[in-house]
Amino acid sequence: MPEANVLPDATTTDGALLVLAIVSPAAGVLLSFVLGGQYAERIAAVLLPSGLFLASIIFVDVWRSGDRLIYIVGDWTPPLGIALRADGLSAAMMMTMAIVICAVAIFALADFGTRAGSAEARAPFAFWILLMAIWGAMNMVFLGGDLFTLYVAIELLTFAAVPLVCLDGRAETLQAALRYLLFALLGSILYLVGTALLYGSYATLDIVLLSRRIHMEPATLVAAALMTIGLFAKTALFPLHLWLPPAHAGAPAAASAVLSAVVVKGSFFIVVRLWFDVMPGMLGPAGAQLFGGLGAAAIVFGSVVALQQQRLKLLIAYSTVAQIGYLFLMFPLALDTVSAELQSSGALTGGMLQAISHATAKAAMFMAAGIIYAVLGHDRIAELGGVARAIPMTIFAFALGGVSLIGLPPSGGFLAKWLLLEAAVATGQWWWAIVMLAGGLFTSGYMFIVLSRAVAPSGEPLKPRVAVPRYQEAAALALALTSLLLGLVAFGPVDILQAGRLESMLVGPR
Amino acid sequence: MISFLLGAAGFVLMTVALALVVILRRPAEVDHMMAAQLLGTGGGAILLLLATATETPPIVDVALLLALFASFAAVAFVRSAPGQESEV
Amino acid sequence: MNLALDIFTVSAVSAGALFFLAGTVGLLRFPDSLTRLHALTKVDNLGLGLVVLGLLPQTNGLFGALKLVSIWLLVQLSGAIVTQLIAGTVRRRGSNG
Amino acid sequence: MTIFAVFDIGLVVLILGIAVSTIAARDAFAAVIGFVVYGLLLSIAWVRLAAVDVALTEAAIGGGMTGMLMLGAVARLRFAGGNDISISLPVRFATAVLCALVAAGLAIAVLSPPDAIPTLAPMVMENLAQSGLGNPVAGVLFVYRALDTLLEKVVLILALLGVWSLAPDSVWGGIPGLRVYARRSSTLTFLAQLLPPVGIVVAIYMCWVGAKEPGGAFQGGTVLAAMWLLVMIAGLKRVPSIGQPWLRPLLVVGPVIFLAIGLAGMVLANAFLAYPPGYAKPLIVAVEVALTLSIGVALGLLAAGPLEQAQQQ
Repeated sequence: MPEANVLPDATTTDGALLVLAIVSPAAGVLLSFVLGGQYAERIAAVLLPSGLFLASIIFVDVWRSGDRLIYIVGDWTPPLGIALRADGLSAAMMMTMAIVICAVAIFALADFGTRAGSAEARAPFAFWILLMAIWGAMNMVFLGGDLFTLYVAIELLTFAAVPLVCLDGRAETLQAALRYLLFALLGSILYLVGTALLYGSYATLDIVLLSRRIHMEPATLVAAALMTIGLFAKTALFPLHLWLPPAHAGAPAAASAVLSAVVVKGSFFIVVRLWFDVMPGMLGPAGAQLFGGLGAAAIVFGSVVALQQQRLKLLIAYSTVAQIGYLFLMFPLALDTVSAELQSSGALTGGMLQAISHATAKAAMFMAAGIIYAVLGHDRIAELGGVARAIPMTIFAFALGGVSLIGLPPSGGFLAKWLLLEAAVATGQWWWAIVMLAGGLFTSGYMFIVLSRAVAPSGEPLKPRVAVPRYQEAAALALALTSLLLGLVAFGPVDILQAGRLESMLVGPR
Repeated sequence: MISFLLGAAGFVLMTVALALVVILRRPAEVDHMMAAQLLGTGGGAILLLLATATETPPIVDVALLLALFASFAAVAFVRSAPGQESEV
Repeated sequence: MNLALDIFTVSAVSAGALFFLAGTVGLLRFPDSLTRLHALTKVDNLGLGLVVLGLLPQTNGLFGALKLVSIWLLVQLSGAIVTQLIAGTVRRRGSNG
Repeated sequence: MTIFAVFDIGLVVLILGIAVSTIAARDAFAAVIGFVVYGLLLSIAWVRLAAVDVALTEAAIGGGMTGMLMLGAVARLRFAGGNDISISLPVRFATAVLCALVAAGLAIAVLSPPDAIPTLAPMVMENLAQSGLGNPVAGVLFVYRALDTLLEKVVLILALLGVWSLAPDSVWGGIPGLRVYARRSSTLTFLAQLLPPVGIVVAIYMCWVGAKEPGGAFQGGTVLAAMWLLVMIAGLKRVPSIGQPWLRPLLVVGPVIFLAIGLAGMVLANAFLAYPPGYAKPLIVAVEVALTLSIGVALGLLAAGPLEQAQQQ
C-alpha cells in the first residue's frame, strides 16, 4: 500500500473556516437554549445568513483552488486525532443546504416568529434551536473526515430532526415522530457497530487512512453491510421508507421542508462517502446493481403511491420516497467496468446534482403546500379548485419545483438526469434509463393532477382564511427558481463536484 | 491466593446466578424487586474479589457504584409498582 | 505475619461465600416474600461484610480500606431501606401482588 | 488462567440466560427488571474485558438511570391502561430475522479476526504524557477526539429539548411530570436524606479521579442525576419548573466552557481544541467539573420526563 507516498494531512490556510462552520451553529444552540425563546429567533437571524456567507467563501475557495480545505482539530493528525476536510462535494452540498435553510428560516418567520416582549413559547423556541442544530449537523456530515465524527453528526441530526416532526403537538404526529425515532436510532446503532468493527480491523476511522488500508475480508464486509443498512434506514430508501411519509407529511410546513430537503441528504451523503471514498473497490457489480435496484423500486413504488394520494402533503412526501430512489441509481452507473471500482465520474456528478436540485425543489414544494394549507384550511387535492387564482405566486413556485422533479430543461433535475442517462448509455445499462424515463412520466402524472386541480376554477371566488405574508411566497419561489436555474451550472462550477476527490490526491500507484 | 480469590468470586457468581433464577421465575413482582439488591451485594462481592485478585483497584469503584445504585433501583421499582397509583 | 494475614483472608472470604450460599438457599426454600427478604438482605449483607473484612488486609493504604468499608456500609443502608420499601408494598397488596 | 476461563464462561452463560428471559418475558415489568439485571451483569463483564471506564458507565446508566426511565414508562402505561399494546406477528418475525442477521454478521466478523490486530493504544499512551493525564480514556475523550465529546454533549441538550417539546403549549415553562412517591414514607425520606451526601462525594470523586484512573464527567454526572432524582421522588425537593433561572445555565455550562477553551486554543495554542503546553490537565479538569454538573442536570431532567403541570406563580 502506497501509504508512505502521501503527505500527511496538514491544516490549510482558511482551514479554520471549517471549524467555524461546525462551531457557530453549536454555539447558537447553546446560547439560544440559555437565553430563551425571546432570543432564539434573533440569534438564528444573525447566524444563519453568516452561515450562508461562510459556505459561499468555502465554496469559492474550493472551486478556485480545485483542492481541499483541511483542518486538523486539536493539532493531532489522524489516526490519533480528527481531520475536517472540505472537498468539492462538501462545498457544493454545504452551499445548497445553507441556501435552503436560510429560505426555510425566512418562511418560518410567519409561523414561528416571536414578537418582542412576548413570553417564551414552546414551538418557536424549539424550532429555531433545532434549525440551527440541523445546520451544524449537516456541516459536520459534509466536513467530518472520520467515521466516528460522522456518527456524532448523524446523532445530532436525528435528535434535531425528530422533535421537528411533532412540533405542532397532535397525537398522530407524535406517533409518526416515534416511528421515525425508532428507525433513526436503529440506523445509528447499526452504523456504530460497523464503525467499531472497522476500527477493530484497521485501527483508524479516518476516511483517507482507511481508504488506503481497507481490503476485502469478512469483518469489513459485515461492517460495510451494517453501516449501509443503517444509513438506508435513515435515508428512507425503499423498503426502509415506512417512517417517512407520516413524519414528513405531518410536520409543520417549515419543518417538512427541512426534513425532506435537508435531513435525508445527511445520511445519503455518508453513504456516498463510505462507498466512493472509503471503499470504492468493495461494492462490486452485484452490490452496485442491488443499490440501483432498490433505487428503482423506490422510484416505482413512491411514484405509484404518490399518484393515489388524496392529500397534497402526503403526495409530496411519497414523491420524496421516489426521488430518493434516483440518488441510488448513480451507484451502478458510476461503477467502472474494468477496475470494478466506483469512479468519481459524470454519474457521481449527476447523482449529487440530483440531491442538490431535489433539496431546493422539494423545500419549495413543501413551503407551497404549507401556504396552500394555510389559505384553504385543508390540503385535499380534490378541493384545490381556485387556489391558483388566490395565490398564483405559490402555485407557480410549486409548478417550478415540479419541473425540476420531472427533469425538464433548464432545471437542475434535467441536468442531473441528463448526466445519469449519459452514464447509462455509456456503460450500456439501458435498464436504468428506462426506470428514469418511467419515473419522469410518473412525476409528470402527479404534478399534472395537482396543478390541473389548482388552476380549475371554483364555483365562488375563494376567500383565503389567512393573509399569507409576501415573504413566505417569495421564499418558496426563490428556492423553486434556484432549482429551475440550477441546470445552468453546466456552464459554470459543475466541475467543483470533482474538486479534491481522493483519486486525484493519490501519489504513486494504487 | 489469586486463584483462591477468583474461585471465591466464581462461587459467589454461582450463588447469585442461582438466586437470580429463583427470583426471576417467581410470579410475584415483589420478588423481582429483590434482583437489583441481590446484585448490589453479590455483584459487589464479586467485583471486590476480582479487584484484589487482578490487582486493579479501579474495579472497587464499580462495586461502589453498584452499592450506591442498589437502593436507587428499589426506589424506582417501588414507585412504579402497581398499587402505587391507587393511593395517589 | 503475611501468612497469618493470608489465612485470615482465606477464612473470612470463605465464610462470606458460605453466607452467600446460605442466602440463596434461603431464597429457594423460604415460603413467602417477607421471609425471603431476610435471606436476601440480612444474610447476603453478612456475606459481603465478611468478604470485605477478609479483603481488608490485602488492600494497600488507608483510602482503599476506607472505600471497602464504605461499600459495605452503603449496602447495609440500602438493604435496610429496600427491605422496608418492599415489605411495605407487600403489606399493602398481599404477598402475591 | 483456567479459573479465569471458568469464571468468564459462567458469567457469559448467566448473561445470555438473563437476556433470553428478558426477551421472553410477557410482562413489561418483568422485562424491565430483567434488563436492569442484564445491565448490572454487563458491568461485571466489562470489568473482565479490562474496560473499567465502560463498567462504571454501565453500572451507573444500566443499573440506575435506564431502570428508572423504563420503570417510569411501565408505570405510565399501567396508569393509562395501555399495557397490552400487541405487536403484530410479521413485525415480531421481521425483528427476529433482523436481530439474527446482525448477530450472525457480528459472529462472522468477530470469529475471523485479522491476522495482526492493529491498535492505536501504544500511540495513545505515548502521547498521553504531554497532557499530564493518566487515564487513556480521558485522553481520547478530551485530547485526541475532543470535538466528538463536545458535540455529544450538544446532542444531550437536544435530546432534552426533544422531551420538553412533547408537552402541550399550555404547560410550557412548567414542571416535568416526574412520578414522585405519593405517600409520605419515613423510610424513603431517611434514604433521601442519607444517600445524597454520600452520592455527591462519590460524584466528586468520580469526576476528580477521571483524569488519572477510570471515571470522569459522565459517570460523576450520572451519580449526581440519580441523587437529585432520589431527593425529588422522596418529596424533599420539588421538581423544578424549566423556567427556573438557574436551570438552563447549569445545563449548558459544561459545553460552553468546553467550547470556550477550544476556541481559546486557536489563539493560545496551535489549533481549535488544542491546549496550551503545561495547561492541559487543569483545563481538562475544569471542563470535566463543568460537564459533570451539566450532565447531572440534563440526565435528571431527561428522567423526569415531559412537562405536565403549568408553573405555579
